[in-house]
Amino acid sequence: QEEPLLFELDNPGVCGVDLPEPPTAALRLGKVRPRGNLALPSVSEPEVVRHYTRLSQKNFGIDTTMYPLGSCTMKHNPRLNEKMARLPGFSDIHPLQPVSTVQGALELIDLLAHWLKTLTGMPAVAMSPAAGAHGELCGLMAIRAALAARGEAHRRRVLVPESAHGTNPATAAFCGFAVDSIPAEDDGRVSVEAVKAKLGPDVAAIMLTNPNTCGLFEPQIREIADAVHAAGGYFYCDGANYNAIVGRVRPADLGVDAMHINLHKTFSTPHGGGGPGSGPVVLSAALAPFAPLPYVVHGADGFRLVEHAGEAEGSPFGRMKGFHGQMGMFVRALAYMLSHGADGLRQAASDAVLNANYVLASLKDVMSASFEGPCMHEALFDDRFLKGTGITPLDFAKALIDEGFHPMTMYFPLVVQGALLIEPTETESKQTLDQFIGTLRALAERAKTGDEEYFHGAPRLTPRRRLDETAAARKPVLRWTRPAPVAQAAAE
Amino acid sequence: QEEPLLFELDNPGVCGVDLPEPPTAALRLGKVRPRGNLALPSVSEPEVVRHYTRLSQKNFGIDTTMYPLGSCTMKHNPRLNEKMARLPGFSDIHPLQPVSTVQGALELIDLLAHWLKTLTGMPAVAMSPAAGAHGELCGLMAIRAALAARGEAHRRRVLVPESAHGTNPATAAFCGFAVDSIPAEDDGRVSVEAVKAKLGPDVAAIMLTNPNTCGLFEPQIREIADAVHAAGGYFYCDGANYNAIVGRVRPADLGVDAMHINLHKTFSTPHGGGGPGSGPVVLSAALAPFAPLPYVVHGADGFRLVEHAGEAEGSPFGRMKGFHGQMGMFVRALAYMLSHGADGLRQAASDAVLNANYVLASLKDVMSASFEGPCMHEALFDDRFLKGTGITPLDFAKALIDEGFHPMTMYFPLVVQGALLIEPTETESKQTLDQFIGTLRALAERAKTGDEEYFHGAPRLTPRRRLDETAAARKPVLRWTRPAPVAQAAAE
Amino acid sequence: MRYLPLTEADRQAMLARIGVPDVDALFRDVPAAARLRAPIDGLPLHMGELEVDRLLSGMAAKNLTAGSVPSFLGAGAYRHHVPASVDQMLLRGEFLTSYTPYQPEVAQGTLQYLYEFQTQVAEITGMEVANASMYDGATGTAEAVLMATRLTRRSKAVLSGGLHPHYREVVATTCGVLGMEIAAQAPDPTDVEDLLPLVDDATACVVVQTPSLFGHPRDLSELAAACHAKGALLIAVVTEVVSLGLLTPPGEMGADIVVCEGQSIGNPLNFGGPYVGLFATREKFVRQMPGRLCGQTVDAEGKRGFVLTLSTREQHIRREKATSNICTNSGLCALAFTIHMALLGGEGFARLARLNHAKAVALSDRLAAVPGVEVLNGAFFNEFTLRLPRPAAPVVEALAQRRILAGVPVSRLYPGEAGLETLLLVAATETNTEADMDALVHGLQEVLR
Amino acid sequence: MRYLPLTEADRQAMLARIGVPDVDALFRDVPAAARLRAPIDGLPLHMGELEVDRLLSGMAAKNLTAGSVPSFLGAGAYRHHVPASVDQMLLRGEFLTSYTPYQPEVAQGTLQYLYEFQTQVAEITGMEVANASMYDGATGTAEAVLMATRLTRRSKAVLSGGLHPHYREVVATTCGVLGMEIAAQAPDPTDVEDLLPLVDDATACVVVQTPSLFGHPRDLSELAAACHAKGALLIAVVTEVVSLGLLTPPGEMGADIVVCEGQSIGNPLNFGGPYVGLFATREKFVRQMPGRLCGQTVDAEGKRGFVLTLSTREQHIRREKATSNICTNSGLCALAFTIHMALLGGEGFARLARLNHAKAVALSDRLAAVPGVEVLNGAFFNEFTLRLPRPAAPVVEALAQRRILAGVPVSRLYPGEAGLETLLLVAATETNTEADMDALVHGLQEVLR
Repeated sequence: QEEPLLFELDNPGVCGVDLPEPPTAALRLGKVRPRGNLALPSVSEPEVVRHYTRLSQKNFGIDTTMYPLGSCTMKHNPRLNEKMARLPGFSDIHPLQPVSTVQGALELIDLLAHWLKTLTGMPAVAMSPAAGAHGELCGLMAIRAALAARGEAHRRRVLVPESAHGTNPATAAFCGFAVDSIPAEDDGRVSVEAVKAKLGPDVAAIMLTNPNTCGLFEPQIREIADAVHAAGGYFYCDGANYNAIVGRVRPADLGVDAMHINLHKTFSTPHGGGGPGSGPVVLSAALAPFAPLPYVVHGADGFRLVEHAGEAEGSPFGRMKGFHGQMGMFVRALAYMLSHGADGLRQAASDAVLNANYVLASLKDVMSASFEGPCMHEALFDDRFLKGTGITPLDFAKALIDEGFHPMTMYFPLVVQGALLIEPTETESKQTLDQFIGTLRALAERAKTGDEEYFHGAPRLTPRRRLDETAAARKPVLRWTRPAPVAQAAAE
Repeated sequence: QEEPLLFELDNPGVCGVDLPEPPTAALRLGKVRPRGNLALPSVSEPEVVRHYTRLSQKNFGIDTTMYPLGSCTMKHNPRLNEKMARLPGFSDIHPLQPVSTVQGALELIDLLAHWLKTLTGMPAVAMSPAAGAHGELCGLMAIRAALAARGEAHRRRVLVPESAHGTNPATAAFCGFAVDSIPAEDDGRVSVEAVKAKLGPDVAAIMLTNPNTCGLFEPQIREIADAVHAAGGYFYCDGANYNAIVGRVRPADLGVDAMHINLHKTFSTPHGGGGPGSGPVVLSAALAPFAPLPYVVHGADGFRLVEHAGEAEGSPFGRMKGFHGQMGMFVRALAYMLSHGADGLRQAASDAVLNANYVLASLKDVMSASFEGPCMHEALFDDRFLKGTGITPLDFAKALIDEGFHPMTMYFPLVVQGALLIEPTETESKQTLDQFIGTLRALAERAKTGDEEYFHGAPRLTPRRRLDETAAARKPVLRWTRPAPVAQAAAE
Repeated sequence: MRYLPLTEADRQAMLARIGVPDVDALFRDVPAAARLRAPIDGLPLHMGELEVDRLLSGMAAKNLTAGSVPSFLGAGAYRHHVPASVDQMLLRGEFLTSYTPYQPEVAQGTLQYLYEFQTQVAEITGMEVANASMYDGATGTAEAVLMATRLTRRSKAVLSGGLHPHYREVVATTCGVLGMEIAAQAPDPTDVEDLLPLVDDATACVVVQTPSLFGHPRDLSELAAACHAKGALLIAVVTEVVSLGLLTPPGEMGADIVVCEGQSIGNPLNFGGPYVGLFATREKFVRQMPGRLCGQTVDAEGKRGFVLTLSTREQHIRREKATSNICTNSGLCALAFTIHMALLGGEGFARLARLNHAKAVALSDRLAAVPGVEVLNGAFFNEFTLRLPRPAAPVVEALAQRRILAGVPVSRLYPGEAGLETLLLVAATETNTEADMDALVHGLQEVLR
Repeated sequence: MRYLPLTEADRQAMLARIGVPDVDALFRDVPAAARLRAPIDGLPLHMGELEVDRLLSGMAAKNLTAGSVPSFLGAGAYRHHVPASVDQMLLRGEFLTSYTPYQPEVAQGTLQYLYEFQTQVAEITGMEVANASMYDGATGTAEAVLMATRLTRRSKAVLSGGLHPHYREVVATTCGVLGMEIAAQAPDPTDVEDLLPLVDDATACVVVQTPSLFGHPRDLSELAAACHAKGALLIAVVTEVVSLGLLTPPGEMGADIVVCEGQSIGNPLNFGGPYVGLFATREKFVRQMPGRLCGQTVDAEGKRGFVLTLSTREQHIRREKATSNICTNSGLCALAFTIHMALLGGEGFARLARLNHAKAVALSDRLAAVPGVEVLNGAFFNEFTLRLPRPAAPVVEALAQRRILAGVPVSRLYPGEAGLETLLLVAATETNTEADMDALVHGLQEVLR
């Protein structure tokens, strides 16, 4: 059955909630008139529940299948974390309640901060960023503030490798920096020489992803950090791929000055079809004084929130969002961390890397691996194995859908031609990996036999076949509008 | 993707729970040895969640589609009720806590009993039966006890119309009565004459469903009740179809002595793929003294549980199950009742009947309606419209599946040849009913064109096509057993 | 009315198609004298979600939740930790809002989990086959006795004095009406009863609970042999199913039918219901088994699939000749059981059982040291019986006032029975902490002082 | 480790295929000096679910939940009743555990609800188009200012003194680094500010909140005309989205961009996050809009379907030339919003708004009668400002000790500002009962006595 749009279920006169009739009293709205029309559809509760249940069935999720999207860390989302986040003691407290009434909430934030600092070896963490890109912004703002405090506000150039996530250059620009690209080496790494060639008195920072988006650990990272520091710049590490190294390396030991941590990737708060996330940023001693407001401190009489610059010890660069950060995500991430413990987090990272290497080793004879292994938590392939078949990486990835798997990431990182980036995560079993590998091997063989039609036509088993994205962008239809009424039958 | 059996996911060494290692102390098990093997599969939490998520996707439910199973009252199950039942104050209390610590629970049972008694007009209700059939047993046991108290234990015959649910004769037999069938009239009703013809000094009771399983209100019900009473018997009413008349008729006003109420049908506690249900039984003054243990009473110092015959005022016939009844279902049913209120319950019954009549009126020209309308909350058709097509009611119903609807009930009631019993319930919208009607009309037309192959082959879009029930029964395989190990490869 | 999708306009259009002026006309078969003209008096009108939530939450708040205090209640219902994922799976609409899987093509999800459930139940009980669930352990026990009478064509049932009195009463109520002889033994707190002499040629079955109501694990081997020698069946009852993770299962000790209360796995206390009865037996007895059975088969394309089977035992086919009248059972509770058991697996289930036993061992040692308190059990699983120096019920009440749920006084189950009034059943599970035990020990010391 | 499906045997087999002796070998690119040989010190080892539950529940129990006491807090976060079905739908794994819908064939569920969400947001704000959500209202406001600078190529933003100071600070932080001039007005508790004179030829935008922080509904028509006359844009900010059920929407008063905090619909208080920013504008501005957009299209068979569109605005395509760096947004909170709004419909949303207003009217009248208390607002929606006879913060603290959450002292937001310290923001919603209001009135009387 096709599922109509909510608006097509409109049946004026029904309502999915029962609210008491408000007492009739004069409105006190001042000069603002009460609004007139409000064209939202009227739908009963049973229909609403069915509508969203059916919509959900058109999605893949981790709960339904392996979801090996590179760079996205689609791991199991434990329901315990959902239960904890919904405890009224966390979900039903107002951000501006007297702090005496929310000591448990502040304690939780403080404990989560302790875990993040201990795992990364960093002395400080800014908790309020709402997502990874927001964390990047936080890091660059702290760098900007630190540079200004040093009287070096003229440093406006930020080095970003070509292989970086799009958020890196976007954030740097968003923050008023000039972006300068560092080319990738043939082996997928950034070399210290390439970085040094770009360093200069106007360099504010380097933004480096590690493990990088090719799924590789940057072996020269310490040297790069030293070179950047020697040149007076800061080292911002994109922590999107932190899942590979939790408990195995402390970013502090790599010379990192700031790194955001995607709680929704590394620590398994659910992606939810596009968020919410949470992107706390760990900071070095050099950047710590510039951490944004608000933050939690532990005083003699309990926990306290520093919400205003006047109360702060350092020189906070400002406020990044309303209130105090993504509390709901904090609870989930802490539940995840406590469940794993120091041992489990290390094991999870190890298994994530092992799973990726297993995929790489099991496929490199039929698909073209972009780099020699070992990789970290992602296995990167490119489209050389499809050469001459007429089949694109997109075609190949879409064919996975009909086999019941979510596609891998395609065409990213940009430094590899026709990239296919596979991140299995540690929560896939060997049995599932073997099925996935077997499926990919069969598809690769099929591609090589030249069954172009099959791949171009994929997927076939989904509620919708391939969608016309070009048409969507050319003449955007971004909202439903009521169709013009059909003319009354002429017979009348 | 096919979903394997849980046992096929076994990977010894993983575990879906983390439990601390118990301290090693000597076991105190007496003469019983610790058990040896425990061949349950080892599966991690992510795999377990995915397994059950995928299994669920192979089901239809009310949440996913209209589920017009006659006699089953598949109405919307509000999530509010689920939330209420999970309040720790209801879900996390032990049945044998001191009653001083569970006053709210007893208050809830008492309030639900008040609603049931008020709606039915009956003076008493036995709350502990766990389901409809269990309620029937309760009613017949009360009747048995009442007869014994009258010194008429010799009354061993129970009259049951042919159209009754199978539970009626089964229960009567289970309770030691002899079952005597009453034939149905051509108009689908039971006539007072037919009943009178069967009455005699050995008749204990009549079990009558009203509205009956043909979807009709028994117009002579009051006369039948009077005749049975005059003959010294009791009137047990099967309340499975109570949804049609809540708030429009009080069973007490029809002469009923006992009637079970399927909370999971009429009051929307979820069916859950086969239960749990709850089947409280309302009782007339004649039967009330024999109500089973335990029950709640309201004393001077709060609510109290009468759990033992010695404490009871009447002559309870005994205990029907462990503890006090289906508390979790009570909470859900009461939440449903409070949400509807007296006005909403009446409206729900009216809409249920309206919906069924709408279906009947909209299909009777293409499908053969078994009886003239109006019907109550179910529309009954038979297979005359399929005559000569080679298509059975089963084929016809299975074809509905590919159109996204759950089949209606087939071949029940037995008094109609090739019955197709449709119960839309009040929570289906006119829009959905119109789609359903349109689909059935199209199928009926198609059947008449003689497209036998199409119907025999249905369903085609389900995870499984038609299943071989005969083979299953002939050589039952009721559990998984580990397959014999495959012989080691000869090459070794 | 948020649950009702019809508008007045819809209703009028529908009535027009039906050809009646109003809904009342559809109720014309109802005797005029019985027709209600308006909503029933004495009940409130419809309420919004917020109002209902507030009202019911208010009632819930009047109860002392077991999880909020040290709690040691058992006697057939146990507080265990249920993983959060279990309930989330239950709440999936495809499980929650589906019916009994009579249409297997659109119910393979339900059918496959029932098949897996049956396999788990058979495995943990040590039996060959299990059904798809009963209402609870007590009603399952009565069904087992009836099944034994059908199989043996005898009508006497011997009930151990260690059988939970609710079970005993349900057997008596259910089987009594059929004229069976129920030889129920006196309560047996010290595990001294000898059932062997009671097994004779008229005996259909002997029903023994293990661990018994008083906590004593029972070795059934000898009794099973005695039963079989006389042509009787041995029915084993387990009210704490976690015990099967540690104790030799009844099936391995010769039981013919094993009935368990399955609540402990996957299901909250729920003030006594809904729970889930597990019912397992030997393959040769399967056609006399009550309740639903799910079986493996193939579909039209030869693929493995599952269906309800052997329905000729059931009421909807067999009517008055059915093995039972049961129809609705405990599907969703069985799902909770099977998911929790899937998470545990063999290793987790065994560890859970050992953990429960270890907690009980520690608690019993501590309570035995309280002056005036005697532990009656030399052996137990996670529950044992204390003899207090005075009646247990008031002691329990006094402790409840101190927000400690100390256990179940035997007098709650056997009121007025001399010799039992000082007895207290105390259970410990993995949910009990050291602090809980401290609280009980100190509370008991104070109250008994 | 319940979340990890690999066994040691699996690991060995996998390492063998990879051809390395151990996992450490896979980390060979890590500088030797930085390699950790064992789990990090100072953190506990893994815990079971029960232990984690206990630990976190303990922390949760230390907080005074708003729902357990009379609560009147607002100032940008509001406690409303969210129907139970909303959360149950969010918890469906297909929604919860899916990623951003870049693969539309397997994400039509997410895409369709985003399309519906965009339509709802456009409708309630009175705008033509809306995006698929921002982090929250405050970050959305900063993005709106940046968008205005792109559209006007000007760099001055005028911020009303009625704008929530968090929003003001986020704008200052975010736009400050780009060298924008932020003309933030002084707090305006009595609704006297006149922004018209501040709009000049350098002005990119004027940002006005309605109702203002202090509760005053703002008629924007005149200001919008003034902005447009000078080539500036008017950005309207709504922190209590329920107000749009009653008040003329900003779009009808001439706003060019409307940003709302959407938390009130569908989302709990969550101690401040996650929330959901709504962002709507005119169709002609859409290519300068930040954030994701879902658009309608057709599939290969011509069927209607949905995709993310206009991605060339976004960072993953456009990199440093993107309209924003935003990537992850608030998908699940947007889902909560859209489901709750679907349940309400137009009629329910309007009624909810009227109910909120009526509660606030009743409360303001009662509080105005408390000796020494002055209500500053002649007009308001569901929140208003009180002037107390002494500093508000200690009064609020004293009431919190009596388990009443009285409101937000303005000094919490503007500490140390003379003239503001006696002000208290008080909000009423449909969740407040008469008894709640009694408690506040009496509590306040006592504390002020």
